[in-house]
Amino acid sequence: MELYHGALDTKEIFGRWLDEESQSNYGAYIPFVGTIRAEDGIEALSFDIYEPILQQWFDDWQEKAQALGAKVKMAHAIGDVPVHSSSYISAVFSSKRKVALVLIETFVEDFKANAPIWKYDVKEGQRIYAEERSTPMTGAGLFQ
Amino acid sequence: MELYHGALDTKEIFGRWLDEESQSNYGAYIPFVGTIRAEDGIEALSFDIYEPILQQWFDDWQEKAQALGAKVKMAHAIGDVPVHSSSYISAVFSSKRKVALVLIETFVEDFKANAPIWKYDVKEGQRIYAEERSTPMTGAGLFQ
Amino acid sequence: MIKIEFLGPIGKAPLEMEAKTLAEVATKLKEEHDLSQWLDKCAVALNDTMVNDLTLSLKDGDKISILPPVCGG
Amino acid sequence: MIKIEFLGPIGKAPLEMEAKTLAEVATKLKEEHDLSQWLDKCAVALNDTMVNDLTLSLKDGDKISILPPVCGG
Repeated sequence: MELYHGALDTKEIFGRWLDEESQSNYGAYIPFVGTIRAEDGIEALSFDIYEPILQQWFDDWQEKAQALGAKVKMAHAIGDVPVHSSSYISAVFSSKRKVALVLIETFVEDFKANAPIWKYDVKEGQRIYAEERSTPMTGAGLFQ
Repeated sequence: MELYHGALDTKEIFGRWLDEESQSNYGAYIPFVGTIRAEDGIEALSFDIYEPILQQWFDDWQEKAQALGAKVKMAHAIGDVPVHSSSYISAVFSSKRKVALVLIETFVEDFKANAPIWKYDVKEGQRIYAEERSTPMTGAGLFQ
Repeated sequence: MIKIEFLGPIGKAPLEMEAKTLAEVATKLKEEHDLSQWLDKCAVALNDTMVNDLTLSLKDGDKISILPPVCGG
Repeated sequence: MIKIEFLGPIGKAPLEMEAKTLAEVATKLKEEHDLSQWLDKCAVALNDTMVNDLTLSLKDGDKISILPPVCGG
């Protein structure tokens, strides 16, 4: 798991991950690249991350992937990421095409639902919590 | 759609596709990279392609993708591709994450089932049709 | 004349024949012994468009392609 | 002493309190008016592990994290 301050160097990460697994004999490599869309007049998005729990979440997924003979990788930005640049890359490697296709979907969807990352719109230099696009984590409401 | 003689330059293709769509305001970019696995003592795989029907198949998918506000891209190798190098890259761009995740799966699975491409194992310089891994296309048996 | 080409691993030289429908082509191809292992699993294209209807009529110069099982990727 | 930290957009300084169970912490946090809009949609971690059981007992030095709705990617 890799965390960066500011936008990701998408090509460097894609190429390095490819090289890291070039002798691992995986047949399928599926990255998911998330890029900041220009909408609602935002200049950038900004992210807070709570790393200890993100690392646990990622380690749990690595175990699930290993049980399927697969591997997952992930990179995410901390702080401001300008429009049209990338804030998030995850990837699955697997010897089997179908395993890889199912895994990238469940991995990315669980990431959206349960990775401890908070998103803010940046407008005129102000950081505004993206409350309406945010999702309570599994188990939310324990203290209500 | 891009066809190359021999192994694909995976990093060049990934980066160029990223650049081509850098101002298109897509939020999700999912490439699928297929790499030749070392197995059964093969030196390489080799591919025949019938381009006119592959182009039609691809154009039909581009239309389906456009109807969803998405775009597909594809590159494939012709001839021999050595073990541990890439023969196939396809990709989906979409503004919506879920559209992209579903589309890459259906696009790749239909590619495996219906793209007019024939695969051969290369062993000791001999080209052997990969009959057992091949699938009759939709509508096969019309002349039986 | 109708031209028939055999793609990928079939490894058979193109044929030319007279035929008015796809059904007629099918009948004539079944007489070719080196195709007996192929026809039941091959798909068919007419002028580079996949087809699925034996009653389609043919005209002079049409091209038929015989596509064996595929495995791209 | 138990330490409670509020993550992401909650923007509240950490608290310290005495408590023997998570249920006790919940009761005390409900008295904090600036949390009223948050608690029903926040998840809870104990020493950086997500938890889902109010009867868990606590010991001196435990750290509780309050995690509001997320949106990575």
